[in-house]
Amino acid sequence: MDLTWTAEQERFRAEAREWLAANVPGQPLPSGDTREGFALHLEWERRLFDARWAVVSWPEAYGGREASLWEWLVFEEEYYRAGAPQRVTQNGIFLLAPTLFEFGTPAQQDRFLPAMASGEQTWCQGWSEPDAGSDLAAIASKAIRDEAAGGWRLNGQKTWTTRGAFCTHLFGLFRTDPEAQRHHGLTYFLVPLDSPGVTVRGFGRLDGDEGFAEVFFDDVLVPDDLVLGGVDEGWRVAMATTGSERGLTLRSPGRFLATVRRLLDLAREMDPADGLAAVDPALRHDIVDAYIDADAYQLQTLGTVTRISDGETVGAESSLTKLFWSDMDVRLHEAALRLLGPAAQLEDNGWTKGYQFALSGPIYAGTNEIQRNVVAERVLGLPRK
Amino acid sequence: MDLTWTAEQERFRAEAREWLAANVPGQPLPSGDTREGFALHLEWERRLFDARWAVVSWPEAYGGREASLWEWLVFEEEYYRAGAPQRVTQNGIFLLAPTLFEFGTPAQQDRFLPAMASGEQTWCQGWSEPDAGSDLAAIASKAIRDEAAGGWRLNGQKTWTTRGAFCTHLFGLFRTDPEAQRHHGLTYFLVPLDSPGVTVRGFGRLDGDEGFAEVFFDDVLVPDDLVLGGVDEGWRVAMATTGSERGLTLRSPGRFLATVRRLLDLAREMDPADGLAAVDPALRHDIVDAYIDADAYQLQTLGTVTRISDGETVGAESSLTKLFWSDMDVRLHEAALRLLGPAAQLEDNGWTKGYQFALSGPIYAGTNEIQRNVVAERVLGLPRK
Amino acid sequence: MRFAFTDDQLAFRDAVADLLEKECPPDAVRAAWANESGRTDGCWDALGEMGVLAARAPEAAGGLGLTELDLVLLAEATGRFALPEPFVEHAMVAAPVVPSSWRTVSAALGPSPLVPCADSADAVLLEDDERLLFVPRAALVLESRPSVDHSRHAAAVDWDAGRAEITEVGGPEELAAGFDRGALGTAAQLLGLAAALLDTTVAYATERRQFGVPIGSQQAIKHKLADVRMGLEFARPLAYRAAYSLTHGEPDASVHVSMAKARAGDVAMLAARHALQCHGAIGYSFEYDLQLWMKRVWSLVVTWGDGAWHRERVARAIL
Amino acid sequence: MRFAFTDDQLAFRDAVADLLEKECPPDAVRAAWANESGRTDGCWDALGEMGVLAARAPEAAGGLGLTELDLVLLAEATGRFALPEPFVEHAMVAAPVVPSSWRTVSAALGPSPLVPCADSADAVLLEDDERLLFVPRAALVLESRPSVDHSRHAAAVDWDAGRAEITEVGGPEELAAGFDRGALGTAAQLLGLAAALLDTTVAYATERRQFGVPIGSQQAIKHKLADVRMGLEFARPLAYRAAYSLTHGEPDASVHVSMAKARAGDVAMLAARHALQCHGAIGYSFEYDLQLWMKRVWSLVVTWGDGAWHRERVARAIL
Repeated sequence: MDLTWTAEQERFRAEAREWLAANVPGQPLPSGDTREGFALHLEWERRLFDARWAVVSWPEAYGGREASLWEWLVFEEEYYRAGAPQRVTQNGIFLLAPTLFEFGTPAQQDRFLPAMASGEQTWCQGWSEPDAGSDLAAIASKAIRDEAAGGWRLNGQKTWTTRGAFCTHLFGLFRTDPEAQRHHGLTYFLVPLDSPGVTVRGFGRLDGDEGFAEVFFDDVLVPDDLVLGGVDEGWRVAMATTGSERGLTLRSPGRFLATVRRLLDLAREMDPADGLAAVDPALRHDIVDAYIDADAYQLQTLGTVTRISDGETVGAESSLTKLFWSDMDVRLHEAALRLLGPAAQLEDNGWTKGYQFALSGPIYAGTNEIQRNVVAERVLGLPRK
Repeated sequence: MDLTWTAEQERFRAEAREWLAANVPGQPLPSGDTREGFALHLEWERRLFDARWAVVSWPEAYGGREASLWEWLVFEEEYYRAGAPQRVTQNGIFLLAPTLFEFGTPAQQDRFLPAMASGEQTWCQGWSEPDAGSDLAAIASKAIRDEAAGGWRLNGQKTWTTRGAFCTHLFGLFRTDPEAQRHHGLTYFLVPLDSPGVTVRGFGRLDGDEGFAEVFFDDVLVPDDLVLGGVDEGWRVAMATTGSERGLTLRSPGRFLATVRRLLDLAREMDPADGLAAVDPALRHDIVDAYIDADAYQLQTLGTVTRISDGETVGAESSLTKLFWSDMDVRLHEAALRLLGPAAQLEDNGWTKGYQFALSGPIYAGTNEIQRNVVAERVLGLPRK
Repeated sequence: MRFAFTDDQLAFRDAVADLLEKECPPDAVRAAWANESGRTDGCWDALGEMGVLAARAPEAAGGLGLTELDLVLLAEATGRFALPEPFVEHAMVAAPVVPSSWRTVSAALGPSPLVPCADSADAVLLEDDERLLFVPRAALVLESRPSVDHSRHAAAVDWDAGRAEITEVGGPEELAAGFDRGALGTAAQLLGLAAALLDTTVAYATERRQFGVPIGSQQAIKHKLADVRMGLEFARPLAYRAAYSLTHGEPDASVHVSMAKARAGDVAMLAARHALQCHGAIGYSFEYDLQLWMKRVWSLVVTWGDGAWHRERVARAIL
Repeated sequence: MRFAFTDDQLAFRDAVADLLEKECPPDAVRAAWANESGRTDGCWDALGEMGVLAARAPEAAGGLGLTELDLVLLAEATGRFALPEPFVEHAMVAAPVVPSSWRTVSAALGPSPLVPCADSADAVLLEDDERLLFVPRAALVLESRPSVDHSRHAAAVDWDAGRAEITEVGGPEELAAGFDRGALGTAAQLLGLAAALLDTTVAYATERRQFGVPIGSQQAIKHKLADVRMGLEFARPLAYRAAYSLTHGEPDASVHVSMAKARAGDVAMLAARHALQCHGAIGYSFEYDLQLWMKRVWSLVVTWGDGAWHRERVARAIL
């Protein structure tokens, strides 16, 4: 066991910290889940890309630094410590890209990865449908073969598509085999949202920002070269993405370490003058538990990255990670709101918006009820029925 | 709304308090779940009976005072406030008696009620079987008709029978219609445990006391006049008992108010000298919540008794009561153990035994998992499947 | 001993509930989110005509001479419909001490520095040096503090002490009583909000199907909602008892109010949390009404004293 | 950066686990409940022969010169088997500071006044005025304090200060380090106990049928056990990191130990609570082994500092 960073990793950290200190906007950008904010965030993404900080773990050919998972963790920690903007490109970079690297043709990789890294193309996820939420395998949107056109005709509706109203592309699952049930007969498509027949309607999330969208498909032609992985192979291909969504890539420890740092600052600043009570002794241990939570998550991640570096793979255990970070994120924000007392109701107290975002954690990427079933059945081996 | 007691009720309270002050043993009796302790508790029960405090709500003919539910609440509050011994007769008095009053023949009532009140006859409950725990309707013990003998032949096994090794009688459910399934074809029998063919083996509960028993039935003849309610009517008859078991009779608020009083004394006495820390600020609110819990339970009971006095009946809501008192009892003891710190591990700290008993609450009388299903389906109306 | 309301009390509650069902549907709450005042068009007048707003004022002063025992049920009803009006501040806190000629009076006392509906109130009850101050709008200095609940225009207030219109309407005792009425009314609203959140979620979980069955048939959903129902079952009596204690001037009345507010806040937060989780993404949508109720809970749970403040008040009384 | 144990460390752990599986089955624990010492017949000698008891002692002093990183895994294994021996006190606390010639040394330092296995120990490490005292049995004054765990003969101790055998074996630093080793070892045992409780309950819930299905197929059971598994997943790394910090003398080592002990206690209590509830009446039976593990948890969770004590130590460091 060695919990120290190498000199090279420390150099990498120093370089990242220096660049971020010099480039992170002094004023936080408006929410990336609004049209204006999204545009401003893309400018930031472009600066990240130009300095090769957008996709540190990718090959240099695609704008990355071929950074190891360790360096990626270091970068993420520095990124959040610097208070840098949310990554509005994350669904592409963290959810689609791993699948493209694993299943994409060289042509697909060359066509989409660099544009994704630069923010020129932005991707949203087309999984959920009105009747396929926690039950993802109930997907009903169809793709019908069009030999003449050399592709597929998409029909149906996706919804709760994050930032769908602002993105240029969608990756989604559609039923190519009408006979097949549930997980079978699905195919993974890459869809330009400017394709004829696509209609996108943005709608508000809990905090009112237009962060959700409904996407309607009316005979949308998608050529064969936009099928990712094999036809009818969609579920297997998609699960790779879901894995990384649940696993460490979407929620690096740095994010929560930064939240806890803000929580500690809040506790130390508590100022009775501002309508805030001094830290209630009964809340001291809430703060301690928040601190322990984020630290435990960081350590568990270090263990996982060690296993991955040893060539092991992360299976259903990724559900434990998703359960923990999503429940933790809610607890961290609840602790802050309890500290704030009367000010907890204010929109601009620095925590209310984050709390509302944290509340989505136990719902998306597989509800925590589903995740607990997965842990019970596939990690503990309890009987399905 | 009137939250005051009448002068008559106050007189009743004063009389009860005076008698208890004069008669409650100075030294707590040994556990009533041991053979010696049980015998000593029966002596106490006899004193209660002689002073007509054993069954205050019963008719005078059976040794009661025809006390109203209100007076019963007052008595229970005083009983626990006085630190009087546990009622080892409670399964008869609180579980069987209501059923006897409702379904028993005059002959059965005259034969069993006075002897039950005096403690001369002691009753245990024969519900659970090795394969019928939370799934009570899975009862397999059989009763086969014996015309010649004018009765029924019992065969099978009951288990987890509280104080079964010390009691003289058992009331239980047996399958009289071998064809019938689940809740159907069961009959409620009253069985003297000295009947030929009955074998009782006591065994230890969590705290090691011999509070449990297995009861084996080998062709035990039970004459027709020991059938309570109709043949094959057992489930309907038994549910009346289960109702009162879950509802207020088994757990009167006085019990928890007394526990909270002890908890507050503990908090005020905390003595660093004795290896106990002064009350940790982080634990202050645990004590407050314990205090609120017991008070809320008392108030909810007053509301229920008001409804009953108005002629309403308590249905599935009794599951809410069972859930609350059983979870609360665990919380109250956990709060005390947290206060005790290192001393929490001691057997003689005044709380460890109570904690172990409290842990049985969420299990017996229908596990709390079953109770939450009942609340969801029968109180909230959520779909069964 | 009788722990129940009178038929008259329940009938008045039902009448108010019927009015709110008509005048204050979810669309009215949503409209209040968008309009300038953050309030409804017709509800305040309708409640006024019904005598509700002055119900707690003595009959001599043009009120109905009702008590907290009557008002607690009305407050619960206003919570159930998420009524976006300063009902608690005006009808429960101000009515007994302010002439009913004042149309809208808000209030912020004790540990609750933010005034709701401040920008549309004609006057505000405030605390100054253990005294209860009545400050008409003209003398108010408002600093808007946007609440997560847009139908509740909160503001930090100061006042121009020189102004003659400012009158002292009570000393320490009236101040304490006014605060307790506000905390009780808010507790009751939280109970009504929790009940509405529970009912909405039970209905959704019954109709929404995933994996071929209603999600409400899954134990994970059933047990969450059973816990909310249990929380309500044992939080309501605390509020009703606190109303009784205030009405009869019981010495422990303030402690009873704190017990009620702490637990009403707990169950409302639990109801909001489980309601959102059981609804999933649809409940997370701004267009869906659930969020209106959740955000009201978030704002009320820390108004008129949060859980920690009220628990500490109980602790000082019992420890 | 590498957060994993070496193959040697894991192999040593497995060897100890194999030994305990043979020497310390549930019957051995149950026997310890009944016998005079509250300990096993053969385990202590077997562990001694294996070198485990002196593993933490320097090689010069006849030990194996191992570190907390090695010992934490062994302690976890002794917890999994509920080994009724003073392993933590002897092998982790005493071994580095007491000659290995002493057969059984117990200890009670800091906020943990009760000495385990006091009546069978040859000597005890105690705290006096910031110093670490070594007190042989002859100088001990024991007052037995029966623990809920009968295989853990606890006692309050005093000593005859006049006795010459009493030696000071360390100052404030050694005292603090000794306490941290004890808290870490106890945390590791709690993790082992929690894992054993979880495994036992998963097995039971898979085989026990009610309502025609295994009870383990019900979400109410699944989600409880998933929460225990999650608790373990994120409590273990805290203990392993604390072991690393002690081994390398990190400045935050004591805070890391407190984080580990607090969370190990939480997950062990959760595991015990859910294990009992999922077993139902059978788990509540004295004849069933579950209670042996539960009661060990109850005794260890408040030994070497309870959750509140360790959280407060963290609070002082970060706030």
